[in-house]
This record gives sequence, structure tokens and C-alpha cells, in this order.
Amino acid sequence: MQQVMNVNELTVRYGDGCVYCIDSDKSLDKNRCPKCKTVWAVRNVSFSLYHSEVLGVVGESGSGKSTLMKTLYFDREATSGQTFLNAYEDGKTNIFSVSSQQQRAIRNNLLGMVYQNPLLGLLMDFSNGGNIAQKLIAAGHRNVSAMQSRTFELLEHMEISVNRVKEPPKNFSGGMQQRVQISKAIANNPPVLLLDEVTTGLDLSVQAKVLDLIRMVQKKFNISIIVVSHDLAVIRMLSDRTIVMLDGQIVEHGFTDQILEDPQHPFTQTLVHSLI
Amino acid sequence: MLNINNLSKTFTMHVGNRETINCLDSVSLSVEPGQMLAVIGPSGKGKSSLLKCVYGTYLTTSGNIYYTDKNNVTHDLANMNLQDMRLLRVNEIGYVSQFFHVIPRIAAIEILCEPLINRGIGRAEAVKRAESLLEMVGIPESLWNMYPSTFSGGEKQRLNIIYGIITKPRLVLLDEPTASLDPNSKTRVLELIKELKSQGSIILGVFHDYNAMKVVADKSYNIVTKQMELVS
Amino acid sequence: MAYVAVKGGQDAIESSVELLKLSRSDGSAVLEIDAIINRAKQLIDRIMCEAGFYAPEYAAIAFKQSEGSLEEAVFLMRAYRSTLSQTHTSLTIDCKNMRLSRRISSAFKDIPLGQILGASYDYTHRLLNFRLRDEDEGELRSFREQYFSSIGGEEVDMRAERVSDLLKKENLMVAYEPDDTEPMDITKNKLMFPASRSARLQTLFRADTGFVSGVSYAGLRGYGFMAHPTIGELRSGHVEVEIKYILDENESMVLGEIFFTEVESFVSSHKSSEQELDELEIDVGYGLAFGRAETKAIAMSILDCALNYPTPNSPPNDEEFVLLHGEALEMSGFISHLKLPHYVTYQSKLDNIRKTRKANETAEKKG
Amino acid sequence: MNENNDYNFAFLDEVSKREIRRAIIKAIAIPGYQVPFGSRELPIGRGWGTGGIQITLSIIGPNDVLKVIDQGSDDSVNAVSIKKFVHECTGVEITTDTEKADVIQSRHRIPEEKLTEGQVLVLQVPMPEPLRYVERSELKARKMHADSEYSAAWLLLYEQIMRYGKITMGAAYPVMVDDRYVMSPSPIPRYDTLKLDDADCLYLFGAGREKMIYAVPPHTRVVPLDFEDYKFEIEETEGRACSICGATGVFFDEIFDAESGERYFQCSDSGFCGKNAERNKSNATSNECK
Repeated sequence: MQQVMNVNELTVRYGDGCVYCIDSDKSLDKNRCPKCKTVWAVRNVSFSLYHSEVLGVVGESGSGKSTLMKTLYFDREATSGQTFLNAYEDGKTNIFSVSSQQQRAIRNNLLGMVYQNPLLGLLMDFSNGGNIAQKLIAAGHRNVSAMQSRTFELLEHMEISVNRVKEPPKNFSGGMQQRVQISKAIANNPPVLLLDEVTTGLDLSVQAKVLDLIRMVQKKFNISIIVVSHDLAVIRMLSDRTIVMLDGQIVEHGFTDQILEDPQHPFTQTLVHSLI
Repeated sequence: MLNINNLSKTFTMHVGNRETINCLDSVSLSVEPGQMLAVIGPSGKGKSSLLKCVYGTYLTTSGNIYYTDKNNVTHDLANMNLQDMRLLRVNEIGYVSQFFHVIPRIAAIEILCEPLINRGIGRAEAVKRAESLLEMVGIPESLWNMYPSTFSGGEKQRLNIIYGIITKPRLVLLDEPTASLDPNSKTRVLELIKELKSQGSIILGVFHDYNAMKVVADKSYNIVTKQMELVS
Repeated sequence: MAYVAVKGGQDAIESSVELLKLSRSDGSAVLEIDAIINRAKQLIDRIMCEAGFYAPEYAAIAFKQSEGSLEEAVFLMRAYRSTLSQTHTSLTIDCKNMRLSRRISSAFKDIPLGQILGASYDYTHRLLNFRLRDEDEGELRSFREQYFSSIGGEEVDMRAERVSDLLKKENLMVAYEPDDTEPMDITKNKLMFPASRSARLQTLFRADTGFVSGVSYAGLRGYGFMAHPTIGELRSGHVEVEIKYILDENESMVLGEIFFTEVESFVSSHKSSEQELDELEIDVGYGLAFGRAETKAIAMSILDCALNYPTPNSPPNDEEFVLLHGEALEMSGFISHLKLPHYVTYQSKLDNIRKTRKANETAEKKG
Repeated sequence: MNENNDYNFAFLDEVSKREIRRAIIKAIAIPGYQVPFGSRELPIGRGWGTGGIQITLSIIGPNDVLKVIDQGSDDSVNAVSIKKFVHECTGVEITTDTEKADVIQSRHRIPEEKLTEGQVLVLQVPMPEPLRYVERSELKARKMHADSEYSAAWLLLYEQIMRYGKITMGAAYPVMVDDRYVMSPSPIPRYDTLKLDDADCLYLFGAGREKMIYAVPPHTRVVPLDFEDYKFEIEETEGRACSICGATGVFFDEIFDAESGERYFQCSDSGFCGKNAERNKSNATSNECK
């Protein structure tokens, strides 16, 4: 299977760390160093993402899963570690080591992100069409008609009426805003799509619709997805493989069916047993 | 061929009663292509666990599961990297689980097409094959475009079986394939299994129903206190 | 020809300036500088505070020149200030050594040295005193003499530790490392973000009193993440301003005293991290103003603290919002610039409106 | 000469002027980049051209000739006020003739007569940040400039096209400078925007309230933002002629006659218009003589 992304010993910490907590084997008080109070939001996380695969990341709030996603999308700065994207310089260059201009380019062309909070992903006062077009513009498109037809196409995929293209997302419900975000995220056919708690807080029926659309998009475009959720039902429906995070670290990793049916780590067992 | 060697499976429970459950203890058996091996025995004795260990849904505690793929490469399914295992799952292994976990809000025909499309088979071809199988197991055409969540128990079970074998997998894992089927459907399903055998598939099945098993199995084992005993 | 009439030209401007002088000469009495400095202290202090320029006499002139317009007086002071070169930098003034005139704490019933009420309008009823219409200067003088003889000639020199110093000893306060980095000078540099604390405090010190009070009031009412702060300490009094002695760096010389009001407000906080709440601590907001501008100083301390907790969609916690919009000159300047002619920009706008109308009409005809 | 002896030459103290000149030099070195500077308070209101005035005060020498215009006019109230102020604190010669001026300070217009090498046009800028309407945070906007992330600038135009079928940006039309920075040319009409490209003169932009200085040095590539299928357009001048000097193809003020209610046009650049009218008159007279 072809690898599209490789994350190697990624660490995001708030604080300088100390002799004690720099050693990744030393245990922390949750994700905080008991000695120097440094917060290790993400600690030595490594994994790979493969072509047309959906990788689930599950964990409770504060486990570092959202920080992980935001770091991969350059919203947060990685303290150490590397990430390689096959689509960027044949996966030979650590994307955290390149200039912020390059990182913008990577973000605009090779990554898509859907945030839990649509305020982070959309300009609420601009039109839906404009929001989607911004991603196209950022990737260098300068032909309005071409961008408009691409926008219509994307809205159709997301089952949003093209009549609403001029409306701003602030007029939309939460589920609709997520659909606009997804359209925007996949506008440039990125090889990797990042989904951060996209259905959290939505009504069940709305949640189902959004998940179906994500599944459809994934199948249609063979896109590789990392999906972060605290909800095992979402993970079960979408992901092939799953990573379990606890206090900034990966505690378990396997096929989603294995994680659900034969969880090994005490935390994963608790999580699975809490599934309604 | 499939060669299971000294397979043991232990569950360590960290929650609830916190006990260690010893489920399978040094199980060894082997199945040749074109052969079907059946495991029988009362429920709760680890029959399904054996299949799940082979499919990778359960992590093997010790022992090996050797499988030789179509390129004549032998893998140890008990100790295998996930990506290679994923490829095998897509391309060579068919698993009919006991309880069908339907993918919500997707029509039956679409569910059936998916594994074929994943293997690179064209959509038209996939639909044709799905339709012929649906017809064969006697699911009325009016249901083909419905969500399986609306199906009856027997219909779901038949869909489950054809979903597991639609790709004509080289290694077939069947967990109670004939349970809750009416006699007519049961016969059709047993026909399907025979067909797979004739195509050279390696079949490992778990049965509750001794009579059904006898029709298709070449070898059968009885599961007794975590171990296997050859019946015939 | 109404549209071109805005082109007033030199003559019109001169007439306008003359009318200003006319307006300033209404009535029959001259405003004495000495009277403004001594009898309109609070006003002078406010002008100096918002101008960031301690010069009571100039402030009085500015006040007089601008017919009492605060906005104009601050403007005059600022404009003059920017022509002066900076020859010295004072040593850090420390309100800990303040010669206290007033000092209260709402956090504690009693504090070492006690609560000193000092001169304050807080305890008066705001009844208009019509006797001031014809005030007798002699009466005022004898009141002063009587007062000073009753306290034995001169005011008592009262100095005290800060209330926060007591809490610090108990480790109840958020521990901030002493920061000796050279403060940024907002009169010489553009304020950039994230702003340093020195830039933040300087900006708030000079900010418009109404703006600072209004935004912090919004925060208190719930537009923002801010628990109800408690005034740990409000102290007013004289503080010495010193510079290094030119001939000997180790010596300093006193230039004089400035009357300040300093406020420390206490706010409960948790350590900012991704963790859930753990220990509660006391965080401090700092406020300072010339003179007895207590509301301004308290409001400033609230905003100082609020800016430690950035919160989305909450203006009082947004440093760009708070620090960029309270600058007296900038706000009045930008608002008043709207009075300038804008017909070129407007022409461009009209052109667009006409073109889109035309395009729509053609489209309709075609359709 | 300096007529107000209470103040330094050009009002500001020498240290401040030097600081501002440093910012100007940096701005020239990085065309289109907004250089933050410690904007000084002036006796003129923030928002009334203090950025431009600070630049003018910092670069002007006793022998320079200054022209100040506001909306194209030499007699507009604020132009007169600024001229008066600079003259009082420097004593420099003031002109209304574009060709004679060394330094021209302007608000919202670039003169009609082509500026030449050695001339400096100082433009007053109310809102220097072209990204402000999309990103209100200054910190984020500056990061976007650093990363050349300008999708927001184009998005503004895209939205207008979606809504109105054309780009409706009026004055202050954003431009790409030297293929690197997106810049607001100050609220000059679109008609003037093209004059920034490959000019012989130096353009300096000063935003006093927002404390930014930026520049377009001579012969710099300046291109208005647009799309392949929706091009930048200037304002309509066709079929219009100045009612005073008869000029065509220039930028006009639109005027309504208070009595007749009739609409007619006048050159927006009053200095140019005066000169042109004078020239026409003398031509007419010389023709008469013949």
C-alpha cells in the first residue's frame, strides 16, 4: 500500500520541559510534567497514513488529538519531530522544516481541513461560494468561471443547492456549515483530508448525513483521511485503522474492528465499554 | 494453504471483573485449498474467536497462523503488518461474521458492490455480479435498493454471506453461515459454499448446525475445553 | 455650484480661525492659568494622562486655548510633546514608596496602616452646591489655615507595603518572574502584536478614559471572560521621579514629585493550560493614572488582567481591539476626517454603481 | 525661512525625522511592504494626512518646492491647511504647478501631468492594510503578507463578481507590487492606479494613524489584482470633457449646477486644469493675431 503521509516522533509541548520530562518514558501527571509543569500536548507520536485509507484517532478531550490535527495543518507549531507528505517533494522533506510560505502552499494545495468549529474554517460574512473559491484562489486559480463551475460541482457533491451559493455560511445550520467546510477542504483534490471532530455537537440525523457525505467523498475520490473523534461510533463507521490517544501519547493502534472487539490497553477497554 | 500452529488466545480484562480469560489453548489445524474445515461445539467456547484471530479482529496471544497467498508467499497472519494484512483482507480473505454489521444508510446492492470496486472491478461488472448473487440466495428484487437495516433476520444473514464471498476470496471464514435460515435458503447457501470449494478456496467454518455442516465439511473439529478434537 | 464650495481656500480658513478666537473671547473674565492648575486639578491630570505628558502649566494653556475641549487639549499637548527631544529616562518609579494620600482595599477589612480614605467624592452626596456661585476667596484661605493648624502644620508622611506583597509571601498570587527587559516606547515605535506588557500598560495609561471605562464595564457585565475583580488595593499619593546623576551613574537626583493613583485588582484564575481547572490562584491587573483618576485606573487594571485571557469574540479580552481603539487622537482624528471632501473616491463608487446598473439593464433587455 | 521660531525646522526634532527616513529607506528597499514606524503626533489630526505630512517633513529640505493637493485640488481646505503648516515650519516654496514641484503631497489623486525622475509623490493613506476587510487581526494579516498568502485579497474581488457580476472595488484598488506584496495604493481612483506601474518618480505612502510607511520606487512593476476573465477596469471618461479647459480623457469631478440642476464635468486636477485653460487661451489669442 502506498504511503501518503508519515508522522515521526511528533511532539508539541507548552513549556520548556526539564531533565525529567524530556525522557519520553517518564510518566506525567496527565499530560503535564509533575516537576516543571510543562504540558506535553502531543508526545512522540508516530504513524503513517496510506493511500485511500481512513485513519481514526480516538481519545478523550485533552488527549492531544485535536492538537495533533492542528499541528499537521500548521495551525500550531510542532516542538519537534517530522512529518513527510508523499505529495511534497516525494516525501523526502520534513514539512515542519520548510518556510512558512512553503507551509502555506502545502496547506493550500495538499491538505484539506474541516474544523469542529466552523468559525475557524469559514469566513462567516462571505458567501459560501466565496469561501470555497478562496481555497481555489489560494492554489493559484484565477479564472472566475472555472472556479464557479468547480464550486457548483462541489456544492452538488455535498448536496447543497447551488441557489445558496451567494448566501453566507452564518445563515446555515451547523450541519450545513460542515458541508461547506468539506467542500472547501476538498476543493483542490488534496491527497490528505483532516477531519477534526466534524460531527460533534450536531443532531444525530444531521450527524448521519455529514458522515454519509464524508464516506461518499472518500470512496469517490480515494482520498486519504485522518478523522479525529471522541465518538467511537464515528470511528467505527469511517475508519479502517484506529489510533488511540491518551494524555498526548498513542497507547494503542490497530484495525478498527480489532480496537473495538479486542482492545488491549486499559484506557481503550474503558472507552469501548462506555460505548452505548 | 492455511496452517494454524499452537494458537492461543487470552483476554486480559482491565475493567469490570479484571480477570484473565483463557479462550483458545494451543490450537493447531490446517486446511488445504478446495477443502472446508468445520469447527462445531456449543456457543461460548471460542469457535468465533478462532476465526477472529485468523481475520485479525483478535490479536493472537501466541502461536502462528500461516497462510500462503495467491502469489505463493506465506504470511504469518498472527504477526503481520497492518498494511499487508489490509491488502489480504481486501484481495484474498472473505469473512462472514456472525452478526452482520450493516453500513447504515447504504442500499444492499451498493454494499455488495463495494468490495468488488475496492478490488478494482468496474461498476457495471460489480452490479451484475451482485445482482446474480442476490437472485441466487433469493432476496427479492424489490429489496435490492433498500437499506439492509429494514431487512428481516434471514434476509440480512443471506446478504451477509454473499457480501463475504462476493469477491470469490481465496480464504473464506464463515461464522455460523446457516444460522437463522429457512431450509430453502440454507440449501442455496450450502450450494454457494460448495461452489467456492470447487474454485479452490480454503474454507474455515464455524457451525452450530451439525447437519448443515456435514453437507459441506471435509474435516470437522469439536471444540473441547479450549482445544480442538478431530471429529472426522 | 454647491459641490465645489468645499474648496474653501486660504481666505475661508483664515476666517474660520478668526471665528474660533471670537468664540474664545465670549464673556468678560480671563481664565487664569494658576486657577486652572489648582482649581481644575482633575481635569489637568486627565489631560496630562491622556497626553502622556506631565506638564501642568502647558496642560492649563492647552485647556484655555481649546475652550475647555478635552480632546483638543490632549491633542495640543501631544503635538507639542512630539517636538521635544528626549534627553533623559527616569529611573523606574515605584509606587511602593508612595507618600500616601489615600489607600483603600476592598479585598480586606483591615490592612496594615488601615484604610486611608483621603480626599474622595465617593462619600459625598452629589448635590449641586449653589453657594459656589459666589465663592469667597477669603473664606477658603481661612479654611486652609485652620485645617493645617489642626493637624499640626503639615501632612503626615504615610508609606506602606502593597497588599499584594502580603499575598505574595503566602504564595497565593500567580508568580510572575521579574521582567527587566527594556520597556518598549510606544511614542517611538508602532505597537505590534502580540504586544509586550510594557506596551500594553503604556497604551492603556494614555488611552481615552471613556473608552477604557466603557470596555472594562462591558467586560464586567459579561461581554468577555472576566470574573468579578476585587480591588486589592487602590493607592493615591506622591511619588518621586528620579534620574541618574549625570556625573555619577551610581547616584540619582530627584526631579520632583508626581501625584499618581495606582490600582491592583485581584482576579481568580487557573493556570492557563489545556488541562481542566486545577488550582485556583490570584491574578493581578495593574492600573495607573496621573492624579486622582480612580475610575480610569481601576478600568485599566481590569483590562490589563482581561488581556491575559484571550477569548474569541470577546472584545474586552482581545488585545488588538482594546489597544488599537482607545487612542484619543486616533479615534477623534479618524472620525473627524470624515468631514474632509471625499468626492474622488465617491466618484469612483458612483462609476461602479452606474456600470452595474447598466449591465443589469442590458442583461434584462437581452433576457 | 522658518517663520515660527518656537519649533525646529520641519516641526519634528531631528532624531524623529531620521527615524522616519530610515523607515522610508526600508520601504523603498522592499517595494510594497508596510514598514511600521513610530508615528509622531502633529498639530494636525490623525486621519487628516499625518502620515503623508510626517514623510514630507522628514524628506523636505529648505530648497525644495512643495505642492499639496487634496482630491486633486490645490485649494481644498485640507491642502491649504497642510501647505500652510509645512510652509510655516520650513519656509519652503509652495507651488500649484506639478512640473515645478520636488515634493508633491496628495490625498486620493495622482496628478494628470506625468511625474518625472527626481520627483516624489507622497500619498496620504487612511487604511494601509489591503487585507483588513477579510482579516481584522493585524497580527494575522502581517503573517499573511509574510507568507504571500493573498487569497483573501482576491476573494474580496471574487465576492463582488459573484454578487454584482463585476469587480465593484472603487478607489484604493489593491495592487501587486513587484510580484511580492499586495498593497493598497491609498484611495486613488482606479484611473490613477495604472500610473504606479513603471513610473519615473518615487511614490511614498504614509499612514499616520495606522503607523505604516510604504513605497513604490521608480520603475517597479505594479499590477492591479484581477482575474483572467474579469479584468481590471478604469472609470468611464468617454464622452466627457472639462467644462473649464476642455480636456478629455482625464479624471473628472462631476458637478451639478445648483440653479439649472444640470450635470457637467471638470478636471479633478485643478493645477492641470488651470494650466491647460491658460494654454488654450494663449493659443486662441495667438491664433487671433494670425
